[in-house]
Amino acid sequence: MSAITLTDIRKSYPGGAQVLHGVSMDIQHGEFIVIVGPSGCGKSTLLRLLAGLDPCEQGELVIDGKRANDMPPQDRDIGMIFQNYALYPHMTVLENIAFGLELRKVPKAERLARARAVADTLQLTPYLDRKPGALSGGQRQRVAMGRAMARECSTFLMDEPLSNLDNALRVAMRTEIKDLHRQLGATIIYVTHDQTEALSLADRVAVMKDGHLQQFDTPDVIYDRPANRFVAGFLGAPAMNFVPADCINGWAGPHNVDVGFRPEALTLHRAPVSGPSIAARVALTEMTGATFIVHCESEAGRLSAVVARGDGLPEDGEDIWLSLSPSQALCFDAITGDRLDHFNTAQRQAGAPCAVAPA
Amino acid sequence: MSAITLTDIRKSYPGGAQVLHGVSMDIQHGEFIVIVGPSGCGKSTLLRLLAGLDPCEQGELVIDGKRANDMPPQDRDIGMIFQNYALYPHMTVLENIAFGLELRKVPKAERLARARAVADTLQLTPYLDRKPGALSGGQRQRVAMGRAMARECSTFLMDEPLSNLDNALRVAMRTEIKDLHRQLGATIIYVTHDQTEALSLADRVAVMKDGHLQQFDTPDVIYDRPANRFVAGFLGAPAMNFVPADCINGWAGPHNVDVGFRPEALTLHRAPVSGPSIAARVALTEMTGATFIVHCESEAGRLSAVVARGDGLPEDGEDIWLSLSPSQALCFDAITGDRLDHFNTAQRQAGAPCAVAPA
Amino acid sequence: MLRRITPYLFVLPLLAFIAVFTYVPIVQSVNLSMREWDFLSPTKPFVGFDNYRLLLDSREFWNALRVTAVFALFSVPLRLLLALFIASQLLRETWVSRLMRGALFLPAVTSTVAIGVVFSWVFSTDYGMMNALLTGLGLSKVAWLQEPQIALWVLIFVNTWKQLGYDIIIYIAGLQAIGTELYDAAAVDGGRKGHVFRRITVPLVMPTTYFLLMVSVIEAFQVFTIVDVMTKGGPAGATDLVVNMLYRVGFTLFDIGVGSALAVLLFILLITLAVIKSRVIGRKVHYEA
Amino acid sequence: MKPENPLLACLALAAGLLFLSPVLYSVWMSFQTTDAYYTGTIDFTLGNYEMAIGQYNFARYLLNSVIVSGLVTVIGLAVATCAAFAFARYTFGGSNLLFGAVVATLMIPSHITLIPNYLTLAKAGLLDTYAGLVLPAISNGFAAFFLRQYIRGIPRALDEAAYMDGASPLKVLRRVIIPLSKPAILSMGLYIFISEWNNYIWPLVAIGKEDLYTLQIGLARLYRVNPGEDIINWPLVMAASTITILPVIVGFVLVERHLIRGMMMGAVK
Amino acid sequence: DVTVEFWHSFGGASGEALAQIIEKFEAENADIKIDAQEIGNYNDIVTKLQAAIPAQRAPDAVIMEVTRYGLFADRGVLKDLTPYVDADPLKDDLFNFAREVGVYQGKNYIVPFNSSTPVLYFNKDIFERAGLSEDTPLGTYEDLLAAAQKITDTLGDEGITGIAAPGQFARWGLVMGNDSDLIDSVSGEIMLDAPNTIEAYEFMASLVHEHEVASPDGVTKENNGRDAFLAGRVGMMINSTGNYGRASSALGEDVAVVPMPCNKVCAVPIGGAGIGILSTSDSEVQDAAFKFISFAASPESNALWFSATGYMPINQKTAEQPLAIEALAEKPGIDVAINQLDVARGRPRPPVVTWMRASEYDLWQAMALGQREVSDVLTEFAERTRAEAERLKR
Ligand SMILES: Nc1ncnc2c1ncn2[C@@H]1O[C@H](COP(=O)(O)OP(=O)(O)OP(=O)(O)O)[C@@H](O)[C@H]1O
Ligand SMILES: Nc1ncnc2c1ncn2[C@@H]1O[C@H](COP(=O)(O)OP(=O)(O)OP(=O)(O)O)[C@@H](O)[C@H]1O
Ligand SMILES: [Mg+2]
Ligand SMILES: [Mg+2]
Repeated sequence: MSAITLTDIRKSYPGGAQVLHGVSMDIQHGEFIVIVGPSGCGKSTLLRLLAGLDPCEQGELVIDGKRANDMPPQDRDIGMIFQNYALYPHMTVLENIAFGLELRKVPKAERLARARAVADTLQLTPYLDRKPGALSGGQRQRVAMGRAMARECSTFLMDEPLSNLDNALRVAMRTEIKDLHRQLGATIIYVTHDQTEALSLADRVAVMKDGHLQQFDTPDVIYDRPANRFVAGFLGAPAMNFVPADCINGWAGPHNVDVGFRPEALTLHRAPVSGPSIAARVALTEMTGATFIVHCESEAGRLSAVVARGDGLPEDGEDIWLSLSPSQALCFDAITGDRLDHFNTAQRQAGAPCAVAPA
Repeated sequence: MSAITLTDIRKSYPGGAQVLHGVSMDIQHGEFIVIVGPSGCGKSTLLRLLAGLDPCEQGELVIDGKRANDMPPQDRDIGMIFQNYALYPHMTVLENIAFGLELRKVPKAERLARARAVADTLQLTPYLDRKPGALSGGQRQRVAMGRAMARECSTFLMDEPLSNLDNALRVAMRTEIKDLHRQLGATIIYVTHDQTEALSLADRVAVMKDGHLQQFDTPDVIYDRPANRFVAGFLGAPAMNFVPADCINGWAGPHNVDVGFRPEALTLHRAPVSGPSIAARVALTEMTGATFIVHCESEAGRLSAVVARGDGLPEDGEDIWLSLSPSQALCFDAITGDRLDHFNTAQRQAGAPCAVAPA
Repeated sequence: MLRRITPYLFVLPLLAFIAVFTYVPIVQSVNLSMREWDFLSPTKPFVGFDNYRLLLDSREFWNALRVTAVFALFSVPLRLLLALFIASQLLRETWVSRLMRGALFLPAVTSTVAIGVVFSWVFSTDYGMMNALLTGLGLSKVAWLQEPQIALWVLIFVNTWKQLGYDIIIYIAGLQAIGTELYDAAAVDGGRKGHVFRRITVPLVMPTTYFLLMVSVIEAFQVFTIVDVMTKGGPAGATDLVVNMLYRVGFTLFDIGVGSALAVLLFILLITLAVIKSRVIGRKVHYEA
Repeated sequence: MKPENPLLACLALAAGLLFLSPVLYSVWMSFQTTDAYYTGTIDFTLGNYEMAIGQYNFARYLLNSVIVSGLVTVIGLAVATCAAFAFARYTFGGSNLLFGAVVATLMIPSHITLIPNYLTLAKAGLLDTYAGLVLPAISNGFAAFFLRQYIRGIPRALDEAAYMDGASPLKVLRRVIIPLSKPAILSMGLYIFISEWNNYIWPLVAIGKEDLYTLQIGLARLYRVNPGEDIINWPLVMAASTITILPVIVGFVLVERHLIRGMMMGAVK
Repeated sequence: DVTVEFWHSFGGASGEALAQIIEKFEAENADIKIDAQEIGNYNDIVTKLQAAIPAQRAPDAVIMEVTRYGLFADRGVLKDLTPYVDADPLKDDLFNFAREVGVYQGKNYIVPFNSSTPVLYFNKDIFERAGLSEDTPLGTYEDLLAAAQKITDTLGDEGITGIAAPGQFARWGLVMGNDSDLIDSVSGEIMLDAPNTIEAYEFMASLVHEHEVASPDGVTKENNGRDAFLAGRVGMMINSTGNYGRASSALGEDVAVVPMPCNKVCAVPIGGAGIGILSTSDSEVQDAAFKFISFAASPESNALWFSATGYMPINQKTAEQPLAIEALAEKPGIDVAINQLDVARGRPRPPVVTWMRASEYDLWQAMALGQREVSDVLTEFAERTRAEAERLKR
């Protein structure tokens, strides 16, 4: 039995436009689902429907086999970690963690014991008597997590739990969440707008845009076989380059399509090369640590390429040629933006350019 | 003549602890300086001293050859972009941009013309009559920039101008700022806690920690030859790994030091290898797009390695061996954390492990 | 189901009170205003709009309206301007400014009757502090509360003295909410004090001003205690504010019909004022930070 | 806190004293004997206080004021907090209209309802009772309006977190909203208390029994003695007025910090 | 046991005297308790009583000023006491004026308790210092003005003024002395705009605003004028004889009392108040209340009251009481009011008087402070009073 099943969920805010346009998903027990999408696409709204914080009026929501459209949040076995933690500022860390148990009438001794145990796992023991105001961002994040964990529910909803942290802490917390998931075996539904988080954490990723579910699949599939231009462009940093097929010299694939290739798939040359390539001029080179991003202007618009450090870097303003391996290219319908082929990895590795799939 | 010279600047807030502990810097005309450091290290404080918003009581601040410790902000030829934009909410975009000129008594016709021109450059023309409340994050950011640009000052201070934007917009704005710097030829001092921004934008990067300047040099030097463990660990994502030399099998370099190597410098093997290597067990593998991060547990603590996609990935829990090329390793004093050698790139490429420099 | 009615349960007690003690009475007032009654007679004959006609024809009513308008027109801006000025001087968290805030706020929390009594003494012609000061300076006495041209100003003064502290505190709150960053931005942009005050402070503190304007206009129409204690509407009706007249007609002359008619007219006036205010000013106030 | 420019500080202090001089002088006056006051000499006594409390029953008035203001404050806060919570957190059928009705009471002077309320309470037999003083005073939308503004500033996520933790709406109100609105509730409480403490016109009409006089009525009557009675005993009046002012000042000093903070957070959107 | 709730207006020394009377009464009548409450001044009592009617919280007995009980009698609020009075031997002992004062439209509604007339007080010390002899004639308006001017001229620098602005009772007295009235006591005709009334008001107003011999302080607050006199800052004051006790304790030997001036005729209004019984009370309580009324008007009680306050005796036998004899002997001037009784008149008491008296203050202020022409004010006021009287009759 699925943990959560959403069928054609729609949602409009009173007086606002429609936010969700028929979202359907089927989530298994113990899965780690990440929902991504640009700001305002309805991620939080979806989470709030799952939590029962907003009424679910259209479509059907089934939790553990029971219709849950009208179930109040108290009655769902769901813990939630809010985007901004939502810690109770007037309670200590211990009280924050134990509050959910108190509300569920767990006897005092037991709830304190459980809260302490959870705090211990999260290495929060030294801060038990502090109020949230006296904690650092990372510690707060862990309290929020502890509050949900103490309740030992079967499902956790997490709304951009790492968005307020700086990069270092973010990487560390990511690992911790993954560990946690493994320990608890709970279902986790995790919202973010950061594609790195999405790809690294998820069992399956749901990509949303403007209230429509674009694709719902494993990170590999999402990254390698995006359903459309939007998914392809949204995941990956720097973003995928899109070029009309006709702008590529030596292109052997289909015409009248947009060809997409990731910045890592481009190779820089100081002179014209054989095979598919694009002539461009270097606009700007950015060092980002281990790699450089080379931004170029070409007939087909701005392109970016990723170059490893140490390789000879072109000067700004220099004319260069970018070659691309057809096996790493994806073709998209120039009008609808849908990806046009569904050939398998074996074919790609054999070097075939993206071919229009038979209709 | 330098644009700005700071000599042994110290600062304490009344009643608070000391925030800046003697910062000295010398900034050239037209340079793009990025100040990085963890939250609370004094970056904004330093910027406020430069702007004249807080009094500069100890040390000496020289701007364009003139002592400026007590110069009020109005008299410094400095524009500032505040962390949260600080747009005037009751004024339209046009008024916001023109307000600085109004304060400086530029005649109305002229200031409107200038504001329009600036808005045009920033592609803000369609929004001239909107109030900031009706703009998106990116547009606000540009208004803040326009407000500074309209004044055509010789120096700009920018306090985390991109911290509120999402990833896509951030990358786009980064490019725009770089372009802008090139066009105006102004001196820019830019604060951030994002190392990618720091490395990609800066002519020189100043790394701060707890009110001390750790290192002030070009991005390449900062990245390749960090002055100490803090600088090495702060820049680069995922962060550099640090391991006591004695934990590395086959280590030919100095002992009793900490060896640091970036995740990209590690190579994964399924079997023991010759040369410097560390035995580890895979804890977690994260996909981040084009690459994987493999987190491992070893005797020496947690390590992370970056592996390209397509390479055979180890399973979680598998035992592996991480080899590292000594030429990419850095040695740090185990106690002070200072980097111990200053050998040149040629030596490194020749494959010599980091050797203790003669005392 | 329970979820649906929860909010109603929460607002019910307050709404019940408001209905019983504010809205039903307004309806009753309308009814009483068309009757003739003195509390003593067993009947309340219906007289239509006679009471309104009587009021609108009377010198007293127009006098009260005029006096109230003068009171509001001068006391409200005086209060707000003074309060904004003083508040902007007391923004910093120093002990002096905290002490000053306390001193200024004290009258606001002090009994109005006590203030009326004390100021009756302060402005009393023969024994008062004011005149003692004046004669001390070699000037002649002023009949503060007996001179019709002066008495209203004395009341405006006393009322301002009492309410100023409240306005100041609210303004301090509003000013602090503006935050320092906009001032920093203006400083970097080269702003001088006066210009920044006019172009940044005044417009940004508008929501506060609007709030205070609303509160203080209402208050100006409610001033009664000070009048009752200090002048009783005198001399010669010079301080006969509408509410004072209402009390006099209703509870000393017991002309319930006319008193109710006056209440109804006052109600209509205030609602009209409120609507005008929100039309004229309200619009300019709502911008997001 | 910063050290001040001493000159400025002195000036400010002087201005503050001048501002408060009427009150200060009246307190000083309350310690003078009547004879000394009228003859312009100086002679201190506590007799005026004794007289006010003993002969003029101000102790009783004080008690009445405390009871009435206390009840109005407690009940008013309870009722207003509940309503404020609902208006801040729910959208329900008619919520805008109802909230409008609440806000409109801000614009309706209580004097307009004076006569009908008097008649209503007379009919209910509640004149000359504490209830008659307390009940109409609770019909005030200001507290609900003020608290709603404040509660709206409390992140909604906190309530939602509590719901997720299993709380009922009443629990959320009690365990989350009320503790977090403490400064606003406290300052509103003081505000209500002071307003009621100073309430004058209503007790003036609603109370006939001397037993139930509040301080304000007692003071006003002491000041407006009968024609054909003693001359105004200013020191006595000032002693009574000091008794009237004092508890409020003490209360103010106690909650000053909360008050100023609360006002600041709540009043302006 | 019955309890009689009794509203009155006496505080201070008068209050104590009343308390003594009540104490004695309760000692004599163990089964009756008098719950006496000091409500405020006469105006306050009228107000409170009127407000109390719809609330059904009126007392059982109440002190009512002699011109303002008509409204309540008219509306049936007060019980007709005629049967009680007729059955009580007391009625033969009362002075004529005292019997008449409680009668409205042929029925007896109140029995007087404290009666007074206005008298003219002056401060001998101030007179002496101003160069006026104690025998300065004070019989006419001119006399008053001359004396007041003399005082103001000579002692003005010390902050001393000639005369206190007349209060409403004094104003009524001065109008009567000018051979007019506010409302004719017999016909009930409104005489506010009679030429003699206007003349009287013109004179009174001129004291304040033209000649400036009276401080305007007393215009807006009648007590201020009296207080200033008691404090020795005013030379003369016209006020109720009920102030006698207070005046002599404040000024001692310096106070002198003389009859009211007789500008055109000699006539003074009778003021004071009597006790009425509410028609809503139980008859048992009403009986007890009348017992108290009767006791309060007895020679013993009346003598105690007279000597303590200076209010006139109402009982012909009062003068024989030892307390009264003592007072008459030792307190010079306390008899002035009694001696004026020949020219004293009860005033009319139709319902409109209540309204008229409540409205007159404001107009007096307008005239005394020079806001409006006296004749205009009074003409208009007379009109409105007539209209109001019409309305009240309905
Ligand atoms: N209470 C509301 N009333 C009306 N519209 C709303 C409300 N809450 C959200 N919306 C709108 O619904 C859309 C989806 O909002 P939602 O919060 O789900 O976005 P999101 O995907 O979580 O975005 P973000 O990444 O910025 O958090 C937005 O366009 C938003 O403006
Ligand atoms: N007004 C102040 N009074 C007292 N201490 C202050 C004040 N402003 C800042 N500080 C302290 O000074 C230190 C440096 O603050 P600063 O704002 O310069 O940090 P920052 O490097 O800009 O951090 P962030 O990246 O979080 O913006 C912090 O520890 C902060 O707590
Ligand atoms: Mg969201
Ligand atoms: Mg900062």
